[in-house]
Amino acid sequence: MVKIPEKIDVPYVPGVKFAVLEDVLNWARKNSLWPATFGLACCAIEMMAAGAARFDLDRFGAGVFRPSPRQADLMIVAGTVTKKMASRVKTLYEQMPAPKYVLALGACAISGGVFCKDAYGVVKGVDTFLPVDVYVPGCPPRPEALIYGLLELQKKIQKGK
Amino acid sequence: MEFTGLLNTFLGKVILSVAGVMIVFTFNALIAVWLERKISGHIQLRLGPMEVGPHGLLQSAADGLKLICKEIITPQGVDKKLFAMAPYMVFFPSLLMFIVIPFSDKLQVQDLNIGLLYFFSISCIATIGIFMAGWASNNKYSLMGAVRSIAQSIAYEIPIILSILSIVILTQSLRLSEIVKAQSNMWFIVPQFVPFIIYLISAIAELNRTPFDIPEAESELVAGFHTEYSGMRFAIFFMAEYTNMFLVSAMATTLFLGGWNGPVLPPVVWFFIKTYAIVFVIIWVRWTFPRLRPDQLMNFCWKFLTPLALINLLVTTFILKLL
Amino acid sequence: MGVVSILENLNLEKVDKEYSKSGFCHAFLLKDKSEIREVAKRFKEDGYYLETIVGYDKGEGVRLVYIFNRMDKVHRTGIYIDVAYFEEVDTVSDIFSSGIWCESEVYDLLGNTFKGHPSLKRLLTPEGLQGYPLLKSWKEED
Amino acid sequence: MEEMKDIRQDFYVNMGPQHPSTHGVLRIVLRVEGERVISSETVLGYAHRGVEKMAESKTYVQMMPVMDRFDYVSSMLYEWAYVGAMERALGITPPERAEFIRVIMGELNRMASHFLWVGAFLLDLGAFTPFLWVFDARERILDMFEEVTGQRMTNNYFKIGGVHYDITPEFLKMVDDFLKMIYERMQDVEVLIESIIFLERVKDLGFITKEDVFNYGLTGPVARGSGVLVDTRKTEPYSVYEKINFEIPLGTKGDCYDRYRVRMQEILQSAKIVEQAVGMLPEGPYAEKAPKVVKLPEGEYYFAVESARGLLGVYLLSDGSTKPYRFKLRVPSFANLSIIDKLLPGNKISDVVAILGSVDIVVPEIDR
Repeated sequence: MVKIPEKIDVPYVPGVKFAVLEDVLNWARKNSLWPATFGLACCAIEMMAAGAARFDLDRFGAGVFRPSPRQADLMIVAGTVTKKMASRVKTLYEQMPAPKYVLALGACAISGGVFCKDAYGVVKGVDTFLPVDVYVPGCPPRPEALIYGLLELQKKIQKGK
Repeated sequence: MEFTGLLNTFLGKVILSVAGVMIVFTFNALIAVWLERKISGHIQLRLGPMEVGPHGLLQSAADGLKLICKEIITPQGVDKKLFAMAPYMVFFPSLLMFIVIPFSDKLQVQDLNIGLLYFFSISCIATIGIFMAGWASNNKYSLMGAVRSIAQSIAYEIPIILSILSIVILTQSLRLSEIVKAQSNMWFIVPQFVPFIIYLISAIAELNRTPFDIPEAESELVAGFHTEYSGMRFAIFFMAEYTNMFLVSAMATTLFLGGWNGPVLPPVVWFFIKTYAIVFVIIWVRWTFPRLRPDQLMNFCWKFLTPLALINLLVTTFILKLL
Repeated sequence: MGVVSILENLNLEKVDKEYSKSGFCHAFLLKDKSEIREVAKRFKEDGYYLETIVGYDKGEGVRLVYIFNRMDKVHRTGIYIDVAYFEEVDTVSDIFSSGIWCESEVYDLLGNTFKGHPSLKRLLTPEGLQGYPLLKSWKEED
Repeated sequence: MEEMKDIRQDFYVNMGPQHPSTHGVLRIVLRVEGERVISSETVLGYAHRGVEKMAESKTYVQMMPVMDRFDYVSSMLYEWAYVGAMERALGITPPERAEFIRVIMGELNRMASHFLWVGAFLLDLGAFTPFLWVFDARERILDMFEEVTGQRMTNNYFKIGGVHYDITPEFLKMVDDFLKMIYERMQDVEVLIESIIFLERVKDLGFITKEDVFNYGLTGPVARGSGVLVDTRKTEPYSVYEKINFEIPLGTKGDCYDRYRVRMQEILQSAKIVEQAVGMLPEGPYAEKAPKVVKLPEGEYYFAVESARGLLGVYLLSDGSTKPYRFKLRVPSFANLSIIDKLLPGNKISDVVAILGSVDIVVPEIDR
């Protein structure tokens, strides 16, 4: 019985990149993350600034802001998720086609932020009802922080989430 | 040698032309999408895709590959058969239109003697596909987008046909290669400048691109008729739009800019230079103008473009009679 | 000053307010609640606009502060009326349309209903929120 | 023959909480016949955080950073209103230099807010490029804020009795470069924006009469678009606005185009104000000694400021303790938006987007 080696060690040949199909698909998914325009509060303005001329998100292929969740594959939750809005956010997440990712932008999306202690209308963090891939802290985080979060997400996708 | 024999058998010609069309089609789909994102970037003081390949060249490949392996969602309350068929109804006409395009004097799939009429009749089928998409996806925004696209396409068929009619009067034939040959000494844009402008405007309207993109108006109807489409189905709509853009500018080159006539370079290169010049103009227009309101758009067509095209037709025939 | 002349022969008790200390030019406590519509009509004729309605829980009842102001020169006037909890108050929304949303907000956060209000509904709070948040007795339950 | 029942159903379209052109989470339910809107109903509350209840359990100083998070586009004007109310209660007057710094910062914030509005307004009408051109100018202002306050948007820069840090000479140089650049940049932007299509889409649309302004309590550029001169900097001069001369641009017809023109001229007016304020900037301390523990004497305090959207009032009721008994915000967008249900019926759906854009609202400010 031939014992199949645990890990196929691919000999390194410079110039020729052995790409298992999954790597190629992950490379494609990584480089064309289409975010859904989904601004709730202050972080939406910083997301717009990140998409604008100076910190251009389009350099990484993520500049195509699709209005309909059907064509988007990255949901950037930018701003305070209030109790009235939480069910809508969940429906929007469910409407997105698979390999979908969630980036929680800003302290309000991570843990309710400034309003976490006494504000009754705020859901304390979007990960209470959504699987979040990348957390970008800050109130509001700088556009560079959003781009750094995006690059982290791309690394995560490349490793195959 | 049997190789050249294969060439002039019927089967060989079919295989060669299908391969040629496929190459031009995929080449254009990749380049046009990349071109649009880079040109829109530079118009908007930013760089556009940079990281994916050298200067973002592989960006449209990445987009296409990602869209292929995305989940295709068929929403529950949707008319399944129509919903699945709509993207192909929009996409196939643009493939069929490649048959009559004269890339150069030798490179033409089939030189039909009614080439021009064939081209414009096939281009109307796409509108039915858009309406099927809008109606089938059981979504208020899509329905409104579909109804708007029907009104717009029907309205802008008239000026587009009238503007090319004056060309047919000049060349007395619908065969495209003859039209191109007739322009060897003077391009038709010189005597027929007004129809060229009318043709360009109504071509942009046929493509549903700003300032006439009311069927998929982002800021009003979420994403218009393709709101419910995801994954590969949306990619087919996306490719159909860019292929149509290439075809419409190819027809503009053939009719007005003297097809493959050009002094030094081989004819095919001339053809592509002129076509992509017009593609650049179409992209440029998209990123400078806001969107028209549906009723303004209709008034502009019926009350301004169509009469202007009729007057031009009158003037052309009158001058022809005089000469 | 114009305000005092407008509001004569209404039983109001003048509350002395000094602009540089409190931001209000005048303030009156309206003893008879049903006269609020009359006060609003007079302010409307004199070219005032309803800036906002502030409601707060005074411990044994709710105090509503109607703030009227002019657009050309500052004449900020506060009209106080004291009402019991969940008591019905006459609406001013047919006189000042800005009252429609201000009164809905007071109803939403404090519970006082308004008689004659075109569309009294909970404006801001999430669906299914029990009780009225701005009352001191209200505690966030979850 | 019994009378034919009207079987046409009403077609409700939901410009729902998530919509590309509602500037945040606002929902408008439109009853539509074909393209024409018959009636509309606005649903609020999707960004309601319940901050007025939260304020009652926080001290005055703890509430300072929250003030930037209401209208995050002109956040320093909100700080100004809150700090102004407390200074009025404690009887503290900031030194002359602090007042001029506040005027400079407030007017720069107003320009940044109008830049964002113009970009979003054109985005609603379908033109993408002006948004990025105008955002480029806004980025320069955000750099200036970052230079002095350390934060781009929610800067928490004002405090009771003055400002936290002094203006650096580097900031003044940036302001001069910006003021030199801004005038012809506005010409370029106007040439790019005012195409015939834009004028067709915006002229004679969404008329607001003078009577509506009083009836709905509209303030700010929305009211000035209809020709009513209402500007808190003139009617209720606070800080050092009497020393600075500037005019208030007024519209005539009160349609979307006039509101657009008023805001574009306000950008130039604010540039003029900043120029004069930088010229008159005196030396001296930039903050007054403020008490460590802030206890407002008992009573009601109200301070109104001209924010980018209209009259913004902070109402503080204190019972002598360190926490406010009642904290209320008179928000300009709340009043300005209440006229939408009167403006929309009779227009087409693409006009709904244009009218809503011209009223310039920020949703978390409305829902508090």
